[in-house]
Amino acid sequence: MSFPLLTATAALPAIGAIATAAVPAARRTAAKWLALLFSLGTLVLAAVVFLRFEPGGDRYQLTESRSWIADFGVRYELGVDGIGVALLGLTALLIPFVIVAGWHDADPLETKSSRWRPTQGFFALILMVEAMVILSFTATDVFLFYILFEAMLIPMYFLIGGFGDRAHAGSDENAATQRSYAAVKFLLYNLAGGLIMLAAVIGLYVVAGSFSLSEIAEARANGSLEMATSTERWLFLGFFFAFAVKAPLWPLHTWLPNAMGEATAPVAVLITAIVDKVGTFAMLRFCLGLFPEASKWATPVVITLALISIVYGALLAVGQRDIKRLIAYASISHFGFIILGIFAMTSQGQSGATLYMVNHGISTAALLLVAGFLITRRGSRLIADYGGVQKVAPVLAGTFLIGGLATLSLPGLAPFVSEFLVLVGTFSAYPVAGIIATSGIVLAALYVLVLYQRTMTGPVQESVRSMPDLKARELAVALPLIAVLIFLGVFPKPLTEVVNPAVEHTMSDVQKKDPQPEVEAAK
Amino acid sequence: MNPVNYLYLAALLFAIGASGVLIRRNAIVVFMCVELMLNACNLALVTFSRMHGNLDGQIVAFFTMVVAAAEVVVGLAIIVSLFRSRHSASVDDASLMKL
Amino acid sequence: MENLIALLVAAPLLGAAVLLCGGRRLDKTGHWLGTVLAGASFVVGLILFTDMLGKDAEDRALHQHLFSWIPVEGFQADIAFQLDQLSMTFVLLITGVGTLIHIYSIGYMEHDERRRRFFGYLNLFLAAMLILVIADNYLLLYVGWEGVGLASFLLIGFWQHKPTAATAAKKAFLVNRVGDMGLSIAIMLMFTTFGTFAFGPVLESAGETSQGKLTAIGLMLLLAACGKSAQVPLQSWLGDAMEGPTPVSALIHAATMVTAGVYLIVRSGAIFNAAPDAQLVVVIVGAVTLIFGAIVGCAKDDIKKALAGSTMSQIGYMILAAGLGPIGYIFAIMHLVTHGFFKAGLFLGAGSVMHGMNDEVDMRKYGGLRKYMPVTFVTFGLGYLAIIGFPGLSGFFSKDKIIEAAFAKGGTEGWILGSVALLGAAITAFYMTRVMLMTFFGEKRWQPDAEGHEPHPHESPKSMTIPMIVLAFGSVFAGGFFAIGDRFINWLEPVTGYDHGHAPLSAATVTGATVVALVVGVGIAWAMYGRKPVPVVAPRGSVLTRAARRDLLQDDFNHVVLVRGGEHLTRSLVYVDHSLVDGVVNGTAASVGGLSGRLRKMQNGYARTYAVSMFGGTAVVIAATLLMRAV
Amino acid sequence: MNALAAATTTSTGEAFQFWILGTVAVIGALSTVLLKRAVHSALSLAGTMIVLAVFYLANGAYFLGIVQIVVYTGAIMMLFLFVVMLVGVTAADSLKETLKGQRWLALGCSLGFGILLIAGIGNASLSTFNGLGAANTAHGGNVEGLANLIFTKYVFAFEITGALLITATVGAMVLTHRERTERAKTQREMSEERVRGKHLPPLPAPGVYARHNAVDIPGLLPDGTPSELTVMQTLRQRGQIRDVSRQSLADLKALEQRSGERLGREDADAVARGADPASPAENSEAAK
Repeated sequence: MSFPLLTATAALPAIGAIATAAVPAARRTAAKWLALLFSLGTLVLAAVVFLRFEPGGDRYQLTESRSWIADFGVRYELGVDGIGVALLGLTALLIPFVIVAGWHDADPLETKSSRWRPTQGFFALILMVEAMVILSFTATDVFLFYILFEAMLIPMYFLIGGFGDRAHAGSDENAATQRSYAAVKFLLYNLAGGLIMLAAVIGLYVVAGSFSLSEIAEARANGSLEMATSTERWLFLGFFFAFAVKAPLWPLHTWLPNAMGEATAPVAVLITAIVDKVGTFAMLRFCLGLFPEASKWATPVVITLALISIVYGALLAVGQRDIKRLIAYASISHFGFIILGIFAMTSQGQSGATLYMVNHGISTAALLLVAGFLITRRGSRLIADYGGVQKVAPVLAGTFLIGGLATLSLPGLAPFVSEFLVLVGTFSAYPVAGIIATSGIVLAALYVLVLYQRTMTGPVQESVRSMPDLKARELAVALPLIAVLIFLGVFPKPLTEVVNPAVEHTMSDVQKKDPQPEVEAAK
Repeated sequence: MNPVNYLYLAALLFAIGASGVLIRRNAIVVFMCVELMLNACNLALVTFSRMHGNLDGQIVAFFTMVVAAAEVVVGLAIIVSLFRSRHSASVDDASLMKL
Repeated sequence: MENLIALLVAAPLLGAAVLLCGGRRLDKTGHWLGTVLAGASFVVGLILFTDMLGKDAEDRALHQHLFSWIPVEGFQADIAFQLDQLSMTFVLLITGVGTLIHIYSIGYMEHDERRRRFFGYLNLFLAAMLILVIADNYLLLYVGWEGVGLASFLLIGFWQHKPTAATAAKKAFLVNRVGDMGLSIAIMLMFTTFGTFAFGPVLESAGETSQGKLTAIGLMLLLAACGKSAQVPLQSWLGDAMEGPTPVSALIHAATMVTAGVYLIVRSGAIFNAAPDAQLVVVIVGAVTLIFGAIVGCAKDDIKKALAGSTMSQIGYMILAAGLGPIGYIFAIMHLVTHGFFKAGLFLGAGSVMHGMNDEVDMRKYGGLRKYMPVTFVTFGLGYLAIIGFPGLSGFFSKDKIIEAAFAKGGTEGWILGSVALLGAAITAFYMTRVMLMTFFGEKRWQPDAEGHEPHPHESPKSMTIPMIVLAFGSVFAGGFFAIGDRFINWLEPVTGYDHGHAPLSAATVTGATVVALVVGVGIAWAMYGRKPVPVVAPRGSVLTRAARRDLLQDDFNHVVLVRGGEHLTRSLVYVDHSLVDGVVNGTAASVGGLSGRLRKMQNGYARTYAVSMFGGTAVVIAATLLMRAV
Repeated sequence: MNALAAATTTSTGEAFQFWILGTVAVIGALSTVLLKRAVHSALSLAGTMIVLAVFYLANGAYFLGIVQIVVYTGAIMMLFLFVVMLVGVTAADSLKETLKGQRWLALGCSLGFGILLIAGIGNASLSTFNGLGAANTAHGGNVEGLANLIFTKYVFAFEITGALLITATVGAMVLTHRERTERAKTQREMSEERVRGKHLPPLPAPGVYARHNAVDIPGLLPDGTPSELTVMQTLRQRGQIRDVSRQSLADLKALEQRSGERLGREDADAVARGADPASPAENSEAAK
């Protein structure tokens, strides 16, 4: 067996988490650098995975397989397809930025308390989440995936509940109450989803006698496994529910604004840009891969819900008074697009949805992290507390604007490519849905520009008059993200190359073909 | 006589030990009952070993003994320190599990 | 030669990148860099143009394929350029007028501390606009389309500390987005119909699909054009856009960007030709906007807003012409080019006036400026004569052709359209004369500004006057140059096609009617504003005037229906989200909490109780196992 | 004996031994659970364990049988006894149940569990057995056979057991170790403290003013209440103070009752019930 590259990629941040947690209390800075180092190491390994992955090769590559719980046929099976590679890369790319952006978020409030340990914990938890997310993107065993899907909640719970946003309108006590409310809500929602999924996982084992994706696919292909229609539908619903909570899809979305509002900006990025992607990723891999017939059966409902998410999320974003909650609702709208693309079941839709996951991760990270810098400066999350920042901190305003423009899918920036693909893919299969979803681009412009106008332009407010511009550390977060956004917007080929074959596999899973154009135009 | 009778005896002893754990309040006696349960298991293991005709059962019984020994050491230490601080060896006194 | 095409875009793009990322170091030299790069792009355009002239009319089009942009199964989008005569016309207009306005801005923005950024934005605009016109497929065109929208957003809101400017910028972007939605739906329709959205295949096979599809595509393209070109019903942003610096209004909101809609319709001619219903809607929109803009232009006292109304109206002419099909395409473009010259010149003149009058925009506070700003007066005057269609000047040739073409449409339609166009010409003459009279003639009505400074009107510096002079030359001679010997028709015909139509009236009759309309318009204006003094405070005016001052109440309608309605909708949705969607969840949580409060009493804290339950549980599990075995 | 009999039954001697010793084991187990005093429980348990050791031997597990006696009965049970002494030999449980329904639940569960186990064993087809003769002789004896397994197949587990034992030892030390938080007092300081303290004369001896003179019976103060000072610290900590004040009260009650009976009073019974002499167990609990 060759070198277990995927295990190594996941193990490195896990080791990093332990190492960071073990740093003595007083040496906080060392812990931060250590965490950053490990996350960069993971990025290098992820890059190796990306380079070793051959787009034209097998469906799952770099596979590893070991027996784990032999009695139930549970195996430690890893492998990546193009979709997994793309998301693995996204995760590894974003974590260093999350760490650098959160550099001071877990510092002790009094400068001299030497027994303060949460700093170490904060970074260790982030690395822990990274390890679990990477494993869940690479797991090809349903049970292994389930374990990770659930285990991820634990570090996330502590990150949300333990390290709240210090810029809070109310008193400290009030903040703590809201924070723990948000954390508990996050946990309960996701646990409820997970429980239902567990039932479906067990059901799947009873029906299929295996947890391995490849074995089940093989059994389906050679006809030795035949699921009754109703069984397949029930199992599909069990899986889909969990992923829809995670994704989040309307009406299971209400945990996200709370969690993102109360968490620090880097943790909010972790939630929406990385962890939530596991939900959409799993829809593509497990819902469509394991239950193609049921997926087709559920398509009308799912598409309706996705459309509601798109419009509803955008409208609510317009109505928010809190910067981070606004971005949270915008994300709900974007997740609607992703799910729409997945369930449109066209090549363009699914490629677009995969790219959307990556691009949304990067663009939201850029916007949210810069918003976090802004919030830290002023100490308030309310839009009304800002005004005229552009005048005093032009670079901050500029990066914020670019993040916002990426969020509204301006051509030339990465999200445009994916959003357009999703729209085209949807339109070619379901024209009406495509048109409704297109209205999302107008609403996106509305909430982004209203946010920008109210915070950045107009007369300079007294409270922001002495606001400093971005510092070197913050620029080191914002600029590379923007560079990636522009690069992927102009030249997304490296990603599409990897994703396309995987999408073809998924399309053959669900046995769907793209609708043919009416006129075969001369090429 | 069939050696299976040893198993019946082991089951009986186990049940008696279990009821002792549940009924008695003195921590030391509770501990003794736990030992009784472990010994019942050991008897079953030894009997299995004989029935199967290999020594694996005895090995497991041996390990059980070692673990039991370790458990007793730690357990008794806990009882002693508990007694020191609370002046009681009753398991009911440590009802802190309630919120 | 093909390889030069990318250079057209690259030069201003590089300028934008350097200027926007360069930081304070470039404050001193940045504007020169921006201007030189814009000029470089113009030079490249000229080289390509001379090369093109040297070839046969049929194979003048150049293609450059840079790289595959979004390669996805069954979907191919490339970064590829196509430079044919139509694109070439635009390239020269954009880079030429763009360079002039860069030069003008050096003087105009001299005292602005963020001048470097301004030039960065201008260069960004040039790059985006060039992508728009030389793209070889609709998706890349869409990139430029939104790119110019972004540049326009940034430039309108350039003085961001003014809340009005920021609001206007946002409004422009939003309204444009509605149009963009149309464009993206059109592209999606093309994709599902033709399987591609490159110009070549789509336009070649346009006739092979159903009329309904084509009409849908055409209407969606028209929606896009309405947004970008400020046509009814998406015209409301253009007036507000005048909050931007004047060079921006000249370049973006008069000469180039707002004409992108015309380009789109002419470019998609093959689709519209096959969809007469869509064409009919296009001419209706054009005609309505033509009158709408003209009426608004009559009522505005703000010089820039009056000119904005005029722009709207003139683009209405172009859209009208474009909607006429092959009869009008070429004249639409011709009017576009001449309009680019004279309207840019007029705006620059207006900027020059404001520059001398402490940034005062109210024409009622001007008056008698001809003596103080002779160069501005002359260039503005020439632009004025051109736009009203004074015989011999640019506007005369292009507008006259459009009116002719409108009549040539034939039937009742032709008569109605022709009459509307004639009426428009009369109103144009009226409101432009009004602007001219109020600004340069009559007695001084100057007022001190808010800080109490008396205005001291003076001629602007050379960097500003030279571009105005160049544009004035264009306003005077371009039309004649194009029209004489059908030069322009021969130039564009290979791309757009040309059709004479069946004119019910002779060309001379139409020309005569146009001149009469012109004289009537000028005469009325003279009677109202030339013979008697202009009041400093605007009179209340008729209902129509008051409505026109408020953009014919379109903004009020938007406010009441869209803004208010939207606010109510979002507010109620926020409430629903909080109390209904979240309420269900919280309610469940509360009932579970209540239940567990009861169950909690079972947890008495005694280890032995827990042990019993554990033991009982074990027993149950074993029982279950045994039972399963037994069964 | 034919082959089938060899595979299904054992020798009569073993059967005899089983029935006799089995009974003893069950009785020992029951008395472990049922006897009040921990010491008695411990001793009954030791008995049961010895019986089990014999059973091990009978089952061919010679090594384990010996280990059972040496380690369990010898070491572990001694440890138990030691702790019992530390905690208090006389500390006896009251068998009165305080948790509602606990006893019935516990008995029900145990019975059910036992029945289930026995039913399970009875259901399993365990009628034949192989015997250990071959296994024990394969490596030259039971001990050698075990050693062979422990150091090959189970060597990992064995190593980990070692780690476990060490951890347990350290754990026990940590748990019982008491940190001395202040400097030990010198003899001089103690004497000074003594002189300056409240009790200049020696502490009163227990039982002096009481009706008993046992060490665990506190002296009574003039008002009849017991003085804990008179009992040594160790006993106080264990809570093994016998409160004679109540006993004397009880005696008084008894006296009254007797005189009441003699005088033929009506409420004599009620008085007698209320003044039931408290059991020693309750005494100790009350003292805590």
